[in-house]
Amino acid sequence: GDPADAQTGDGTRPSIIRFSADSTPKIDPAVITDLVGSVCVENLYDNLTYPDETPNLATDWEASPDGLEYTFHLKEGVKFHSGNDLTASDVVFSFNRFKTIGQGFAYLFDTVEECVADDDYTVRFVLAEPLGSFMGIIWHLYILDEETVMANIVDDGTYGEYGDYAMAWLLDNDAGSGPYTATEMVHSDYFLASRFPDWHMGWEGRENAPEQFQAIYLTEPSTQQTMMANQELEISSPWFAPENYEALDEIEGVELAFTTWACTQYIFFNTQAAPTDDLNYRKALSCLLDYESFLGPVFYGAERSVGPVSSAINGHNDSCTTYNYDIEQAKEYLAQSRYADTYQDIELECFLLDSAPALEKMMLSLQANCAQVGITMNIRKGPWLTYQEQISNPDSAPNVSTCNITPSVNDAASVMRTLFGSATQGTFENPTWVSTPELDERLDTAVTILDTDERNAAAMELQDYVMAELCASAPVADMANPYAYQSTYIDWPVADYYNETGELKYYALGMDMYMPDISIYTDR
Amino acid sequence: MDEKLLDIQDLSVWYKTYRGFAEVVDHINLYVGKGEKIGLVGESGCGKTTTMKMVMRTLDERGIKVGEGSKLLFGGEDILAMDAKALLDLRRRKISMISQSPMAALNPVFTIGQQMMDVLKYSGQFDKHDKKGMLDAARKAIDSVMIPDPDRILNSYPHQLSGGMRQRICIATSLLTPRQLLIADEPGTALDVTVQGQIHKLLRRLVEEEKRSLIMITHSLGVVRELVDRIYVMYAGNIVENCDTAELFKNPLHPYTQGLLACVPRLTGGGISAGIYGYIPSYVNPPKGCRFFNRCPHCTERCKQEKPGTYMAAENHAVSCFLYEDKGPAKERGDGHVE
Amino acid sequence: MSNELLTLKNLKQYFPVGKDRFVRAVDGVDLTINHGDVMGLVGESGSGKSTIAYTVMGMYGMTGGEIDFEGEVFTKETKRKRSMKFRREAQIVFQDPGSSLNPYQDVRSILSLPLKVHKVVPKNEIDDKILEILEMVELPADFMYKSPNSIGGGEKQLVSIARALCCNPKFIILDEPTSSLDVSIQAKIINMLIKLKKEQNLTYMFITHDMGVMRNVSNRVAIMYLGKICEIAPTETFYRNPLHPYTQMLLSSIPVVSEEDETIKPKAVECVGEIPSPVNVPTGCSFHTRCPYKCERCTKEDPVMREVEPGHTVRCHLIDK
Amino acid sequence: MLRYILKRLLQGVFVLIGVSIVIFCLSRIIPGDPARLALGQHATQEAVDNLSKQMYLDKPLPVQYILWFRDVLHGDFGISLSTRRSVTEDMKQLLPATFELIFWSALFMVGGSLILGRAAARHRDGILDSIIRVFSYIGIAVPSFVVAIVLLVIFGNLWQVIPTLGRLSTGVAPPDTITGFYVLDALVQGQFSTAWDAFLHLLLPAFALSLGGMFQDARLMRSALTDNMGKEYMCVSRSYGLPEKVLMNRYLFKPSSTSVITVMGMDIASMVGNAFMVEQVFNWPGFSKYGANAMITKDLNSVCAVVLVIGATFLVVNLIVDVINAMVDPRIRLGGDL
Amino acid sequence: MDAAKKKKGFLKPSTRENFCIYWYNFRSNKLSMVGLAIVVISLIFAIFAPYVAPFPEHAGAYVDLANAGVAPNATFWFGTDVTGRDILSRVIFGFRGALKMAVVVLAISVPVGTFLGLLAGYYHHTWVDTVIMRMTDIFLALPSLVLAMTIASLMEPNMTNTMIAVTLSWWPWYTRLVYSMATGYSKEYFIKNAELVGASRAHILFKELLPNCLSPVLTKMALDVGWVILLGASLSFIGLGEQPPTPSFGTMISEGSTYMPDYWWMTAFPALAIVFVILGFNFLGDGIRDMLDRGKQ
Ligand SMILES: Nc1ncnc2c1ncn2[C@@H]1O[C@H](COP(=O)(O)OP(=O)(O)OP(=O)(O)O)[C@@H](O)[C@H]1O
Ligand SMILES: Nc1ncnc2c1ncn2[C@@H]1O[C@H](COP(=O)(O)OP(=O)(O)OP(=O)(O)O)[C@@H](O)[C@H]1O
Ligand SMILES: [Mg+2]
Ligand SMILES: [Mg+2]
Repeated sequence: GDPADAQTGDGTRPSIIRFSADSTPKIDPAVITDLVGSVCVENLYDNLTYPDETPNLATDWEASPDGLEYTFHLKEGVKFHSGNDLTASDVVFSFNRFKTIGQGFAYLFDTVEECVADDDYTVRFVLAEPLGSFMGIIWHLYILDEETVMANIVDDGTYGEYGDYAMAWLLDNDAGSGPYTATEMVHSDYFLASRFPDWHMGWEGRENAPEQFQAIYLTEPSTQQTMMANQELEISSPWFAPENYEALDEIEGVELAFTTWACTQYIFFNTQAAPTDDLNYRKALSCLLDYESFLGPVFYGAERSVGPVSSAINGHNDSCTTYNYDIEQAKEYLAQSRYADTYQDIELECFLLDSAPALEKMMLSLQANCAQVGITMNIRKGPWLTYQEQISNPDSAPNVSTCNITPSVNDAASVMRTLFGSATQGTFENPTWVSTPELDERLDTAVTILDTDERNAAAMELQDYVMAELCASAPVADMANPYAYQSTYIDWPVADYYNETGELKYYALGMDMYMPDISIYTDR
Repeated sequence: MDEKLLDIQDLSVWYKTYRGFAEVVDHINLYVGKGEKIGLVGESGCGKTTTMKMVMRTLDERGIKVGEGSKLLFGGEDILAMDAKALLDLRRRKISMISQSPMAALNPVFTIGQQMMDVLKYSGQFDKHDKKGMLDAARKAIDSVMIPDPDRILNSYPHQLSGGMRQRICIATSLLTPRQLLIADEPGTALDVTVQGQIHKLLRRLVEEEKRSLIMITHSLGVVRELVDRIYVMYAGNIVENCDTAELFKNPLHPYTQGLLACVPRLTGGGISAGIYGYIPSYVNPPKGCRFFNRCPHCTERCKQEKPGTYMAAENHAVSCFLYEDKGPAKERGDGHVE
Repeated sequence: MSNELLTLKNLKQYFPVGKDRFVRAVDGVDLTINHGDVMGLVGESGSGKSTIAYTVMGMYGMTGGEIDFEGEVFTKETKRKRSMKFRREAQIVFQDPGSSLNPYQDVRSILSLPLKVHKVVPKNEIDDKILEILEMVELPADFMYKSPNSIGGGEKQLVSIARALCCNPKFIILDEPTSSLDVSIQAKIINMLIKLKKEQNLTYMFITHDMGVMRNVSNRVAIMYLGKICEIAPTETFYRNPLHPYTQMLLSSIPVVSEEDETIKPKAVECVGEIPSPVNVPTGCSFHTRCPYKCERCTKEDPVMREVEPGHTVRCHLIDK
Repeated sequence: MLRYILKRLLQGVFVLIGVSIVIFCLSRIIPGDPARLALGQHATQEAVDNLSKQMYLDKPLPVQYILWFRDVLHGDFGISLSTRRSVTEDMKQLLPATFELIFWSALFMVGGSLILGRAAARHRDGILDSIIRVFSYIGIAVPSFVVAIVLLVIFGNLWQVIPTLGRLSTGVAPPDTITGFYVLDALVQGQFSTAWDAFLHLLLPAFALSLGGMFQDARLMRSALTDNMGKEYMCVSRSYGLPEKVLMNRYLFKPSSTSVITVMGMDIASMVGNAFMVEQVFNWPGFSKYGANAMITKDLNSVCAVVLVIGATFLVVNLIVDVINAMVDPRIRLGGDL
Repeated sequence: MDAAKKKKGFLKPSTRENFCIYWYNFRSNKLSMVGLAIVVISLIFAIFAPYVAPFPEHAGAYVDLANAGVAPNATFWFGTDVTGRDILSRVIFGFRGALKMAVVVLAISVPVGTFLGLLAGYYHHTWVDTVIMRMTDIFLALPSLVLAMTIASLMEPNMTNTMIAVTLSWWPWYTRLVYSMATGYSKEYFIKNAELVGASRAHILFKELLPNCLSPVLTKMALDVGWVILLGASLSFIGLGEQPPTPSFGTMISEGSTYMPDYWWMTAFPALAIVFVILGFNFLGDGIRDMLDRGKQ
């Protein structure tokens, strides 16, 4: 079981998609939050519906009118990789496991109280309060084979009779029913998966889908460049700097494709620490950002953000208040601020994640512009953990920080609540410490609205409100995910769409590399 | 007069130092007859070891310069002109030298046995595979220098032996194969008097038994008096006096020799003479004239400016000092010897 | 007798090597040095001469016995402590001139250390005092700013002597002060020492292995072998009539330069063997392994010091016969 | 000899315990809740508490250390916060890769420096000597990560004759694990093409890692050789008429090697550090990369384990060096003046 | 005392004369002169960076995206980085950080290490020796890069902490060096003599022992400047070092290396700068060693 098996003896290309991973992927659906993990899990496991709410394991579903119960009818005859049949009890088991472990995306299911198997092929989710975007989150629940999981638990774990819930085992193996099955996990090196012949969707019409895919742990851009050039890598990382993509684009047979996960780059202000605790001061800072200039050199293929919610998200407000680069305006705001007289003496603390070198350009530019109006800004670079630690407390949180956030739900109201609600206060999604009870109330109400249009209207209103009245963060760019890929021998719908339309298409995390959709031509 | 075995003619040696060339041996003439024992006496640093290492050609050729016209004749053959093969032959069969410092003369990481076997192996006296024969020869050599339990010694490393033992091992090694000339460079200086005496006696026995020639290097006049037939006194790279042993002690002529003799403390008491205080001059810029002038009680202006020749002050007694210019004829190069 | 300056009683100095094994460097030494004496201490290398000196000076905590310096008594209990008076009045000149001067100090600071520590002169007169001392040892005044690296061995030893003279001492231990020097320089140093002794009223303990030097400087001689003293005698008597076989061996092995000297050397004994390791001291008389006269008794019983004539004591069974 | 080794080993163990205390304390006194940091901010409090308990974070520091140390003695370094796997498992898998790399680098370094050093000493002040001197300065001054980048660019982009990335080419199956050293394992199992491929992959990273040390040690070897050439025993041995070759290869080489061996040991040990960067550049799936990652992500258990393993490696290398030295030099082996 | 000097008609040989001898010895080695030149240039760069650099503002917060990634040309001799900053200017400013680091690290670790080494060496075979040397062993049980990395990574990553980390991994080397010398010198007679005379401990440690141990320490220090810079660069390369926008060699190389080989100048010039400094200090260190060795003769 290794890539050699996929290699045909006559010198043609192996039917494999190799893509870059920024860490060894975790393939346990209960713990993943990252891109590579999502890609792998999406290909190894099945969910009730796909993220775009098309049927997968569930053939159809209905919600109770009060929005507190959702019932799903499962497809029959679905086989796990182990050969076991998939039934409602597996769904219940998977849900319980997800909630009990409490990591990964489990927090999205906070208000989902329980999952009940009404019969072998019917499951019902019971909610504590209505959740407008329930159908938007249900795809995060992947279904595991109860029997396989329970056969592989370590007994003295922390979950009582469930031992360790097979968490150790599931790091290297899968218990899913998805199109691919885990073949080999070499930690700190690669993860390899192969086609599952009995996949319930069937392989007809997808004969050219890769036999295998491999997530390779790669960090250095130069390494990937070399590998792309040698055709040892099919899809590059989406995290590089623009210069790298330009270099990659020049390699023969390699082209670029852009997608979006609705990821937005924000500049966050700590609204509790001087001087960013002053609204006008924050507005001034918002005016000191030269938004347009970042789009090419910093955020490759990105668009200027309008409001805190990405334009790819349902419920995005296109006419939200925005701030533009305008030094004079900034000076005016400063003059109105509480720090009109003293702002030149106060040093701004800015935190920059060391993992994304391109962001440094943006912060340096802000630093330079600040200097123009007399504000001194100190940049400190640090790793993710330090950042998390600092923002968890309003006293230690930096005045200015920057981070991109990928919504896990395609719903503006939920996104707004994550960005500004007190529940997430002090996390990387909401490091501004701006939440107030009344804001909370408005957000909470918005998410419970069941009707999509009404919910979106409320969300739009909120978007404008936070921009105009709070200005706790400055959304900079709606990011695009650039990929370099081997265009000569793979057909990738993601790329095709971009090449045809020139537009960014939204994909839920992991969906852009859904392997059954990709075709690879071993003879090209 | 018997045949000259080794005849050093007009030898000059310079060391390359970072200050410049140091002329450590300055045009010296010296010979040893067959079966003769001569002594080379002088204070430390006067060039005795350098001269003798030159004879063995074991000085690093890169670090020295040899004066033009220097000749080292061994049995009529010039050592300086020898090729590598001839040199090996010279070292293996004809001359051997006992080092000054027994502590440093043995390779610290090989056993005595290994080192002796190597010498035997390459001496050409034994068949390469005749381990037993070589071992016996090594044992015999150790026996001959009066060390008990040769087998234990052969398996010991140098640091496990005392200084006296090491010195004896050095002697034994240099006598492993028959040689015509033995150069002993201050054997025993590093050792205690009682041991030193034994070593000297041993040496004398070994030389006399096999009718070898000996060059005894030392800074102790007492030692040469007991051991050798003829003495060369060396000072700062020059040979200043040369005569038979008895003559030297009866009638020392050179002011340096006189001074040296005077300051040897006597067992009979009577105090010690004032000595010759001061130091050997620098070799890099040696004095133009006599190298002893700055310590000499008889120093004149001429001594400072002009090098004294070698004068035959008496029969068989050559001195290199202007005081004796009138006593005997100056000798031309090569004739500075007693003949 | 108030004439005694230094008395050693049954002095012992062992050094541990490994477990339960000792180097018996000094093993029960009794010695008396009177005011104005030059006590010569002779012996082969490793016989414990330096160790006696160092123990007296307090460089080691002694293993046993007693040191009495003008009534001040040092024992095992006093460890390495010495009174300031002792430190001022007893000085030592070391064996190796190369290592006894700090190469990174000039002569001036080397000499001023004892002056400062013992406050011999007021601070502002230190330089004058140094010049005075340099003059005493006949070194030119510009030596003051020379570094030990730039002067010869003999001059270094003179500086060491000068340093010992700084505090106007009564007693100086000279540990082979000339053994690493050429004879021509040795003569100068020894003459200097003799002169200084007269001028300054000093008492010496003169350690050497050169019997010739000993003859010319000391008035009493002690011979050491393996940590023990085997013969003590006034110099005259000693050279005229050496009694201990080892002493005879020592004397006979000296290369001499004149016929007169030759006559002094005892002819009867021949040198054999080497001094045994002080870790494994032979039983009985420690010299029996090399002694030409050894008998049964020697291997079993350790002889004691016996006075044969006034001032001449020997440690040998032969004397009993 | 055995006693000597045991004694050194015992000393080493004590040093290691010291290292473990220092590192453990350092790693636990950093601010913040490691469990929360590891699980992210969306994880439930229960999940965080579970992890804290697993890592003994709820206990006072000395107790934490003792419990941790007890586990370590059982071969359990705890759970890695970033890979979520047992650190011991991670290490088992990654160590061979790094050790293989270091092994070959060491081989290159030792072999290269001995050969070059001897050649330089023999042709003292000649062209080769000058070249080695120049390179030794370059070796000192050019950081290994720069060498690595340069090699990667040359062989990865410009002149693709040697593979640059990973341990094996894609499509080549790793040999069954015996020692974890691919070349060795493949050879033992008769898979010569795999062995060759693995060897080719080793070439560049090993070279990058060994380059500096190689030339420096060559220079050291040269100076040790030339120093000892002037020693009295060389002069004496020469005067016995031993041929130059024997003098050079035997009488000069052995005593000269002791000082060089010690430095070589230190150089090999410091390769463990430099491997951190070289592995990164060549995408070598080794333990140093893992360690660097652990440090940056504050993966406490992994950091402690990595540091301890490096310390142990260091000690073992030093021990081996001492043993070799003792074998070469009887004065160390048998005790005595040096 | 001056009177005494005059009376005798001699003067203390001036330190200048000594200096001349040393200088002569130093000068006779060409490489050490090259080293000295490099060091002087580096120092000039470090101290006068704002005046030497063609675009001093590029060392700070400066963005010129229009000029980003420009290859070396007449205006930007070393090209620009992806933010449009002049590499030459940043390299020149890089000397600042590098030398600052070296100076701070050595200024702390050398005195501390030396003092501990002196103590342990003088009190050889006592508990002082044991405690100090076991501590040293622990710190030396890890390669200095690994130790510094560990310490730096556990603390907040910034320049100060990096310096602390490097210092912590640096002092034991001096302790060990001085220790080995001090144990040797403690046996020498001049130390014994000072003890016997009754000099104070401080005098023996600092006036007698210390000067003897100083010259290897000095040599090592000169060589170590290069090593510290290298270690600092390695740490920055991994991401534990100088904060933006302050330029540092390691960060520049690591950033540049992600754009290899297309933007080679972003890596090449900072790398050459490191090589340049390290080479310079190594030449200088070797020169000082030779000089001191010869001075002794
Ligand atoms: N390799 C060398 N390079 C430069 N100078 C040297 C070298 N070897 C010896 N010398 C110098 O040459 C002079 C003579 O040395 P040599 O060893 O021949 O003296 P020696 O008479 O044997 O002295 P000793 O009695 O101390 O053995 C000394 O001043 C010494 O410093
Ligand atoms: N500090 C020490 N530790 C262990 N053994 C020592 C010590 N000092 C001296 N010894 C041993 O004690 C014995 C006597 O040494 P000491 O130095 O007193 O001899 P010595 O008569 O002065 O010899 P030399 O003539 O060589 O100076 C020697 O065997 C020596 O090895
Ligand atoms: Mg000599
Ligand atoms: Mg002594």
